[in-house]
Amino acid sequence: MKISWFRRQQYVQVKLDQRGEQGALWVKCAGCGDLVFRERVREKHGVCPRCGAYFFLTAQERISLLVDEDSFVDVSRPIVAADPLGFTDCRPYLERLKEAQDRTGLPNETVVGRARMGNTPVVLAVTDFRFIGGSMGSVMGEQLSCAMDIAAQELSPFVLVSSTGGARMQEGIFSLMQMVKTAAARRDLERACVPFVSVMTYPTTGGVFASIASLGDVAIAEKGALIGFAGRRVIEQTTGERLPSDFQTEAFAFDHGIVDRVVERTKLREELIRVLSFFPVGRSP
Amino acid sequence: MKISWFRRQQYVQVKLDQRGEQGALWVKCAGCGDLVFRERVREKHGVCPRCGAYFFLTAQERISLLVDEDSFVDVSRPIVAADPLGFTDCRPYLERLKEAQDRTGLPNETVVGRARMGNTPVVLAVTDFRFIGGSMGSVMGEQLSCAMDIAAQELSPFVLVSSTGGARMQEGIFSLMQMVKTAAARRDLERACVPFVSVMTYPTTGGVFASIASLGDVAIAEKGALIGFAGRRVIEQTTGERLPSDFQTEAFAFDHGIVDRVVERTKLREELIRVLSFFPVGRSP
Amino acid sequence: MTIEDLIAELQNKLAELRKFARENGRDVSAEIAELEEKVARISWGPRAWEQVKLARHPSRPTTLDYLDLLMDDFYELHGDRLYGDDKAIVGGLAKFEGRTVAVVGHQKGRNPAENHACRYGMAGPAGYRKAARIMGLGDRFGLPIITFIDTPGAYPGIEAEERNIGGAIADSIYNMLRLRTPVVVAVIGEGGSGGALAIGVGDRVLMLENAYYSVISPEGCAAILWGDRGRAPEAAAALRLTAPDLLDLGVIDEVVQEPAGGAHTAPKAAARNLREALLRHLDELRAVVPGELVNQRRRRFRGMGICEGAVETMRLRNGE
Amino acid sequence: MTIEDLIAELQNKLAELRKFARENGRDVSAEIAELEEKVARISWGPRAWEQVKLARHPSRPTTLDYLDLLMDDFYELHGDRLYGDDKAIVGGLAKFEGRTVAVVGHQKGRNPAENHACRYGMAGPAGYRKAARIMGLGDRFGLPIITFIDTPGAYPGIEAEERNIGGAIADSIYNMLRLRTPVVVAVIGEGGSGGALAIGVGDRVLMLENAYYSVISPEGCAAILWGDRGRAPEAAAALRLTAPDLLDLGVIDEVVQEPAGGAHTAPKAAARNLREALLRHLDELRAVVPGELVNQRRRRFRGMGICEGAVETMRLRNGE
Ligand SMILES: [Zn+2]
Ligand SMILES: [Zn+2]
Repeated sequence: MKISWFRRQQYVQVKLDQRGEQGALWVKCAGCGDLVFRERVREKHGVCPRCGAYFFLTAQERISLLVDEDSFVDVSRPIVAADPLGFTDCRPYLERLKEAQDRTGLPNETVVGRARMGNTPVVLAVTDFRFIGGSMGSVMGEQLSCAMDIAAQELSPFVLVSSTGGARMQEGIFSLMQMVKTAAARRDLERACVPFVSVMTYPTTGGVFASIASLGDVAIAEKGALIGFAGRRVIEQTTGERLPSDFQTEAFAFDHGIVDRVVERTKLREELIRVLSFFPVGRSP
Repeated sequence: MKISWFRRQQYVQVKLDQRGEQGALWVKCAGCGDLVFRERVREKHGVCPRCGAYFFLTAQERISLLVDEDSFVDVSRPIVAADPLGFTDCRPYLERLKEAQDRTGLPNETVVGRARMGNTPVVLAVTDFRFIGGSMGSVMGEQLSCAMDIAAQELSPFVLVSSTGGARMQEGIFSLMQMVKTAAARRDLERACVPFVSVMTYPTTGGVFASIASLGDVAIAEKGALIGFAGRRVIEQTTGERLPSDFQTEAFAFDHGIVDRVVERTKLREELIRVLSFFPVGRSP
Repeated sequence: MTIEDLIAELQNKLAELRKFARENGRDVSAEIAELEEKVARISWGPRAWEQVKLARHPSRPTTLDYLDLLMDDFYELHGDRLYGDDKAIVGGLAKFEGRTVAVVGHQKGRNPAENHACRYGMAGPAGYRKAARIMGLGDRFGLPIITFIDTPGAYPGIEAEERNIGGAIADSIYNMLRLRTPVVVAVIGEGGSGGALAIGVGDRVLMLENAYYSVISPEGCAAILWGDRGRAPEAAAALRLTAPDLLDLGVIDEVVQEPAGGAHTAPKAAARNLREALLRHLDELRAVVPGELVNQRRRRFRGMGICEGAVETMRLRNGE
Repeated sequence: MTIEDLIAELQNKLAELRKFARENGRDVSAEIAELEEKVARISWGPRAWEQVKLARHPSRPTTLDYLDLLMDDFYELHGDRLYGDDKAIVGGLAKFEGRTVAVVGHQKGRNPAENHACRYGMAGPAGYRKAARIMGLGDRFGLPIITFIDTPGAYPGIEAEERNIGGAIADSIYNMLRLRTPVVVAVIGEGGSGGALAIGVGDRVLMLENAYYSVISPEGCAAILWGDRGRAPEAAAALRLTAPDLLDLGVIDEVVQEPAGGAHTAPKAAARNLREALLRHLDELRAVVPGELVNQRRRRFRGMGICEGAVETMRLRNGE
């Protein structure tokens, strides 16, 4: 056990890159089509001040939406994606990684940390969709597993907020195996009797949905979430079926018993504080 | 623990009453409408020699269909139904019981015994539909539970062949409670690592279907079985739905994943011998 | 002739008989006893039937009403993770007297729209599978479990059969026999058949005074045995389905008093009584170690049933 | 231009370059090395792609074929007890070398009618739930479990999503991590994505020589990353999805040889090799106590993944 890593603490290493796509003063809302002032959107945690549509949140924005002020301590392991297959399509994987790191200011797509929510200590893991679609490779598998280990060891509830397109296909079979790896870590969490709340946002799909995100004690869908396993296009092409208009929406997931609750973004923090208040953490039955 | 009961053994107490409904030489087949010679039907284990339709089997006929010759030892407990509610509708319950006993020659609807199937020792329980619809009251609950106790203790597989309309409503709440009682005995069977094969015949419905009959390690439907919880009439009246033609048939149960296999009556014995051959009885994992 | 008329007529006859005996000095005690028993039997019908009607009263507090009144907070969980969310069963985590409990109950709805959405508490497979999931969650975290029974029965429908409602009920019963935490069941309204029992496998079973609990609805029983749904009052009496009956029969542990006129006339008073009873039983059960709880629960239900022995009359209770 | 043409052209260029160097005494070793690497990379494409095509060969033995060849008896079990029976997954009890095992595998069908009924092995929720049920049965009776992987992936359809295919796969994975009996997995044909992995959590993972196992189909990968499904051969090579690749990457334990030309040319020979390997691994696993099996399996998969450390390069295997 590399306990040493668990002890490592440093303040938020998530840096919001102000250049590039994040730089413009105004941003166009996909909901109402209006140009809205970016700063206003940010203040409102990525909710359009005109129409209420949700913008993507960065990992940092998601964290600051959820945790008690200044309570977040990044405990992500100091690892970045390797290129175990030497994968190249039109561009080498390592180049894509570098580009994603530069664009997001993040070393990888997963941020995990200790935090407090309504003064309850939690271990929080967040994935950032901007980083290669928030896809799960060896790094995400390792970060989430270590996060669950910390939660199990410290008897702190584990909260996962997913925003992911699924597997990091550039890591091939290793990407697939993270589905089992995270499930194995979740097993230890269960044995430690520590609660796990899975929050699914836009999008929670593919391999992450078909593994760790579906294994929560409680499953919460953010309003506007996309939740499902297979992609719409694949389904249409394979089956020729016409998809219903609410297909794979959060309402679809709720109606089909896949999630416990649907929550608006602005109420998500209160929701998590509330649900965590019910769990007698660390009590071993 | 009334271990003494478990040791009690006596040869088949099932007597086939030759008078009354069983007396006639000829019997009308519901399948082809022909009058067929009763003795021929009996020889063929209740299969119409003309059209292959199934007649009801008595408990004795069912047993002799399934077990190695002369291997059946009745271990039913020497109990008969009480009338705990003092129940009377158009006729007192006790009168109905007496009539059923006289007509069937059975003390109650359930016969349990030790037997061999293809030389494998088993505990076999059979319900007789002629006896007040093979309905489950305190006696059936007790007989089945004791049968499972014997199976658990002797590490013999348990085979239940159901033919029942459900609850014995004249015993009111006690009848309902047999659903839990039998499930509790089944739990002990599971803990002893003893296999349980549930055979559903025409009909396996109501409270028996919604408890012990659904809790087998393997579920086999006899061809022509009726399998379901609610009665057709109740469903039609409550919902106004038109029932599909195969509703609650054995094919319906198979298609909906409710039973593992559908087996013809004449092949049922071989089927049971075969499935039992797979289980390493009494091995505790 | 209504049952009330019949009773009045019988009582007139009784009075005449007594008068005749007094005036003529004849011993008619046998005839009088017979008539009195008949009156008692028949008049129990309306009383049991009154209870059934009270148990079904449209304003009677539902599971959600009691959760409102009993719990400091109720966090509802939804879905069976398999196909759907059945509104005829509600469940989740709740705070009861400072402790978290897992709760599950049938929900009938509190107005016509809700009634429709909840199918009057007639749950399907998705409901029972959600119930098992929530009880499993409670079990994993060592939370006591409280269930509220209030259903005419499981929903009889094509889809319910397609989704194996029988197996869902059996699995729910089997699941409850495995739970390692205390389980207290409260029958708050209708306790209809297997659909009720599916969430009724408790270490303690309480019943509100005007609730009923029965293997079959009085109407269903009357239709089958009397050939006439209209004889439901007589069936209700014969089934011995009232709370005092069931206490007498040893199937439930306690009758929780309701305010005069029924729980719907003063829901808070009813909830107060229920709270006291739940708390008392949970306190008692907290002292029992998990493994022993499972054994006791199994033995409790193993012991239920009354048979006539060839050699003896057995009253099977508490695991013999 | 086909890949074969491209390779021929590159090899011509290489020959010219070498001739040029020889004749002119110039050092072009850097250029030659670059070209050689390019040829190697590109020609791996067709080789990997050949494997994928072999893995998909319409005559390739299916799970039921292997069960016929390997098992003395196979007793098929059906149904998920929830809603249906998915023919894309078969399973049941079988006799293997004198012992009972529980088996589960994807089934593609052996003729067009079966292919259709089995959806070419693309299983839905009912299939994975049946699989979990059968593995649970094996576990209860201490039976070793053998699974056969042969699917292009889980079925992508509306009904599959309605029935929570994602949750079904997750639950199947989670269930396999809990099994206390030995689990040996054999990838016999296509190992397509999560739909394959759902029954792939074994103590040992074997692969037939011409099977493939991948996070995504080569076509899907090519469509997304190259923007052209036609580039599937290149994607196949890049994904490193062949049995030798995966052995090299440490994700599988053994490559089971196939007869020359592929398993379909001599199914009995393929089955003989598979039998020998299964038997050997099951024998090894029989020595491990149940609790330790669970721990080892958990550690095996906990250790899978390769990252680049800020301080060190970690090759995570066998639980660090
Ligand atoms: Zn907007
Ligand atoms: Zn006929």
